[in-house]
Amino acid sequence: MSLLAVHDLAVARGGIRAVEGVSFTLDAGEALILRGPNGIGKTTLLRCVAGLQLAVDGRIEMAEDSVAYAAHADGLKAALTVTENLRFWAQIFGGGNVEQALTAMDLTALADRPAAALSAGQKRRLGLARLMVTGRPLWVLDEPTVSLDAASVERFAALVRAHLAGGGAALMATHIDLGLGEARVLDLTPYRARPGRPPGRPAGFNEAFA
Amino acid sequence: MSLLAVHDLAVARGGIRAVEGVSFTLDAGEALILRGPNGIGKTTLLRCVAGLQLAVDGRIEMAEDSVAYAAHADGLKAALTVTENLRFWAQIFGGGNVEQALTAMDLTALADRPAAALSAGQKRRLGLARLMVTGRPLWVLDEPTVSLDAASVERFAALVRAHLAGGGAALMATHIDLGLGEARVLDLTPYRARPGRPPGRPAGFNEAFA
Amino acid sequence: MIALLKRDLALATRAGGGFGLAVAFFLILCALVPFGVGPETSALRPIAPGILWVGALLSCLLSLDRIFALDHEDGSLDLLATAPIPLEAVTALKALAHWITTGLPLVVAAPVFGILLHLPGQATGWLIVSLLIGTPALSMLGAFGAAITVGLRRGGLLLSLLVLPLYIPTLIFGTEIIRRGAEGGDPTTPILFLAGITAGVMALVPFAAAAALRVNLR
Amino acid sequence: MIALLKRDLALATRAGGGFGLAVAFFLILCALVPFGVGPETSALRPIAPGILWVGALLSCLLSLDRIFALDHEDGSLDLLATAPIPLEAVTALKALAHWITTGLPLVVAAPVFGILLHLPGQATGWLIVSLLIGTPALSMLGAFGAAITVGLRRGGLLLSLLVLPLYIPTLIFGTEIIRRGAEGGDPTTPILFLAGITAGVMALVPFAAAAALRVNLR
Amino acid sequence: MSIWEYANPVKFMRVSGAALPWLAIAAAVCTLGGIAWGFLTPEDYKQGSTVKIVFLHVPAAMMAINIWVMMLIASLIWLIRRHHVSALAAKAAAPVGAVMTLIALATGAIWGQPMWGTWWEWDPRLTSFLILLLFYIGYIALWSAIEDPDSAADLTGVLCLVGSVFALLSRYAVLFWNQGLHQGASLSVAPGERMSEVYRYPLYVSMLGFLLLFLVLVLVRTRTEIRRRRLAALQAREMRA
Amino acid sequence: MIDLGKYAGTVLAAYGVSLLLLAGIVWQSWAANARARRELEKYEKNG
Ligand code: HEM
Ligand SMILES: Nc1ncnc2c1ncn2[C@@H]1O[C@H](COP(=O)(O)OP(=O)(O)OP(=O)(O)O)[C@@H](O)[C@H]1O
Ligand SMILES: Nc1ncnc2c1ncn2[C@@H]1O[C@H](COP(=O)(O)OP(=O)(O)OP(=O)(O)O)[C@@H](O)[C@H]1O
Ligand SMILES: [Mg+2]
Ligand SMILES: [Mg+2]
Repeated sequence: MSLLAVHDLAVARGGIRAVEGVSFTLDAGEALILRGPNGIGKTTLLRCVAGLQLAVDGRIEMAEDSVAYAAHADGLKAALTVTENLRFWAQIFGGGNVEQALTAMDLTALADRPAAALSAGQKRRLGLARLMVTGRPLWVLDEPTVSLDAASVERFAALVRAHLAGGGAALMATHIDLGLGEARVLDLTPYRARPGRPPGRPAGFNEAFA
Repeated sequence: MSLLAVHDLAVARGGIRAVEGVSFTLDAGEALILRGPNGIGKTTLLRCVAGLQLAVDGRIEMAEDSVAYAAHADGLKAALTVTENLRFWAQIFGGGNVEQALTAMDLTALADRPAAALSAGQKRRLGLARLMVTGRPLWVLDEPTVSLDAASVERFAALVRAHLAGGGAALMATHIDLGLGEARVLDLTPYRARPGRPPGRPAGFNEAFA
Repeated sequence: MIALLKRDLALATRAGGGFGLAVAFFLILCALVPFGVGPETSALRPIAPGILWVGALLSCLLSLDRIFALDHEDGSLDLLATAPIPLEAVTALKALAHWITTGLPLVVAAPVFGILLHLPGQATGWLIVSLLIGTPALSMLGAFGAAITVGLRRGGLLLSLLVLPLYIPTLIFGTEIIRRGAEGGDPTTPILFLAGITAGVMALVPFAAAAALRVNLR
Repeated sequence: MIALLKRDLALATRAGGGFGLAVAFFLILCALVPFGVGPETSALRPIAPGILWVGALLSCLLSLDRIFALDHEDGSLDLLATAPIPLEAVTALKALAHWITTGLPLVVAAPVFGILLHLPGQATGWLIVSLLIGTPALSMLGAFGAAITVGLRRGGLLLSLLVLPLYIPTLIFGTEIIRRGAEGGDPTTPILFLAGITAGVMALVPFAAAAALRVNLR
Repeated sequence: MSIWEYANPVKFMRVSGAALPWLAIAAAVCTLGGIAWGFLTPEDYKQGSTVKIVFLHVPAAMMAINIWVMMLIASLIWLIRRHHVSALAAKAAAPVGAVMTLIALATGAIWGQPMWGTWWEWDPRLTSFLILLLFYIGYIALWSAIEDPDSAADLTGVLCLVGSVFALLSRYAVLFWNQGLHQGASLSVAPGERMSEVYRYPLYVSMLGFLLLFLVLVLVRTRTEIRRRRLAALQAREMRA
Repeated sequence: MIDLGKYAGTVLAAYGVSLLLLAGIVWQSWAANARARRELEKYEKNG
């Protein structure tokens, strides 16, 4: 059964199409890594899949409320402690075991620290722990290992593997090696949108008047 | 003649020493690259040299007003055009040929564009062009090639070489290869500050009460 | 849902959350006006209800930009938008949290500051009533303005500019309640109007605010 | 030096620079007060000078956070601090630019808005004089407050709280000039006091502001 | 052919470009003619020569309201049908509407000085106009503050919608507010039927003139916006390539 | 010249202010349009 099916997708940023004609499916237990040069549109595509912006063209098929999204900004509140931050997101997404997530990302020792006192890498780990408490099957991750050191990257890979083994799936954009050999890779470079006025509805002002 | 001499320097960030005991000199025509893991204190050290914060210990010897500093934030105003941005900094630093800087960084075609309409790489090039118009001999650069593509990195290396040939010097922090083979490299890892109360004046509240 | 409200309240009362700043600003405003218009009771008494209402309005205003901007900057808003709570509920809850941390303290403080402005005693009750009915509308309209300007850096002044005209009906009926009440008249009509505005605002504005947020998120 | 002033003026008047927003806010404030205190000339006339001054003060206040924060965010402030201009001159110049883009328009607009509040004709001249002498102090004190709060995210309300008490002497003497002048009295004394305050502020506050900036930069 | 076709920028540019010269001539003739004719009308027995102000005041007041309505309609078209030109037309209309409001306020204030003995009175009608001006200012400020044109169009559209509701609400609130003070003693202006034909015809011409002038200005300003958008779009595309 | 009676100042001020405002918006619209056309043509010519 496929958790996510993308058909002929075109996404736009700043009123101009970034990539178009992207199609892929993602089944339970699979991971897909998006690659491509800076500015090709990886982030934009992920935000479309997460439902944060609308696709210009094409279809995204998936069950409702199946996506957990994580980007550079971790959505952490500096004034709240690690546990409080995590518990909040667990409650919002309805469920998820906070203790287990803390253990998995080796944050138990820091549980009562305010998030303000974490280093960049620790913050990132907390942001990944948040994914576990959402209880969502499809993880959409934008450069998940930024500012992680080598040990934490391995821990992250293990986390993703466990998620896949549990019937989840992951869609990730990254520039570096995640240590997930089994993941499929999709290079977006060939899908770069062709300049010129495309047929159909313009993606925004910039396309409407170009 | 040495443009910059650093003796037994200790710098602090967030009230805690980051690195200590750092010494080096930088002569005209030389480039020095600082390396080290995230959070070791490269940025902090560079800001000390630029005079933006005080050293906790040790000495920095150099001529007054000899530093041009450039960090992640380029100090560009989105509402001003490329030329206006550059001319402003030229006037503030008293001199510097704007046209020449534009040509050197291949920005002539974009001279009348507002900086808001530049791509990340073009912005970065404008930020480097700013260095030229300062007319300062010592360039202090914090990760100067972030978001530059390969061609622009080469152009940057050429720019630095020209600056060195003209009797200047450059102190840079970076994680990646700049293509400046002749530059000396200083790894800061061995200078990580030892925890525990150091002798002498504490660097801040956090150290005073540790 | 309750978790969101609880978090916002916790954040407001922790260090750096700015709880109480609005009341302090209100106090300063009430203290400034006598310096401006003169200290005589005869000068202050007639304008006291108006000044208190305008002061409450401005204090409310200055804390608006925090409603969504902080969550936008640290990415929480993206995550909330993908959470199984409708964005309309998020805006309404955040407006509620703003009201509890800003509007309610203002209601409590207003009678005290009324003394500074020689507000007549029989007007105090009506002041509280009018503020209690009116301030929720202020928070909700403010949340709308905050949602529109969330993407702008340093949009505080623009936010004020957009929101203040929307506050006019609330202000008019609010002070009218006090004036009629203090004169011994019957303030039922303005009370009904004010309550109607507040109810309408609570029912409809969350949709507009959520729409604005969605635009700003994409 | 001139280059910095010119750049700040250019930035303020370009798109997104917010030029004119302060005047618009001032207009809204002047329009709101009658809704609060009632439309009668007899109610408005005596409080007009005070309201105009408090309004000018608040309009000035809300544009303060732009003085340094934008330059801080995009790194310009770091670069200015390493430039061969003393930071004291930078703060003074930025306060001057703020005054030209905010204080001066307020001075020009105040007499017009005075009409709305039924400011007596013979008071108009004194209103202009008092604002002209007083507003530079508002900008300079505001720059000090902005320098202190430059590192804080969404510090607008705190900035207001810090700065408003500093504005009290200016406000007192400013309105006193108008009151005495309108009553046909001799406003020389408050004019001298106000000018003295402004001169003192211009001479000393840049140093305090520059010191605060240096702390926030490191 | 449906009217929606004109929302296509290319077609809009062509049609408006062809129509503009004629419209401009008509607008100039009617506006200047109406104003001049009005200026030459005889004095009113009661208001003296100040009656001549009506030929500026009334058309401006009328247009001030109508332009806001037009902006509301254009915003709705944008929000529902996503026609880019109509969003730009709403943007283009706002400054014209603000100027019309200013003219109505200024002429009214100047007129009020001899008639009522005061420059400004918090009369419901005048107050409503002041509030309308505030809404225009907010709308214009929001457009100029947002850089991304797509977001700006959506957000100003929403603001226009909400603002319209509150402008209406404010009007009722203001009526309540001031009549609550002095019962019935409103300073209402002269009723229309008292106006004799000497004044009526120049007024009609002037009203038509203001309407045409508005049309010309909106077309010109929309064309300006389209050109700016096109330039920005071409630059953005070049940057992306 | 027509006689405006004792309200001459009033009437002239009203006409003056209105015409000034109208001229202002007309001029601004025209100038902005001319400028936009110039810039677009310059860009399209330079490729
Ligand atoms: C700032 C002040 C004023 C404003 C904002 C204002 C606004 C308006 C408005 C909105 C209209 C209605 C136009 C329409 O619906 O067709 C109007 C009409 C009119 N106003 Fe004023 N007005 C002001 C002051 C005055 C003054 C002081 C006078 C003269 C004493 C005056 C005399 C008139 C007349 C004679 C009409 C035409 C009424 C008709 O035949 O419909 N207005 N004004
Ligand atoms: N706010 C914006 N306005 C206009 N264009 C934008 C904006 N943000 C991004 N873009 C452009 O949209 C395109 C796609 O950006 P996106 O962030 O999706 O790229 P990306 O593949 O994630 O890049 P990176 O590897 O740097 O993360 C880029 O060309 C970028 O320049
Ligand atoms: N605002 C702050 N408050 C407290 N500590 C901070 C703050 N900013 C940085 N630090 C800490 O100071 C130390 C030095 O930081 P610095 O930015 O100099 O590192 P760096 O070597 O430049 O790292 P990078 O390679 O990521 O740029 C780090 O351990 C960091 O966690
Ligand atoms: Mg990205
Ligand atoms: Mg660094």
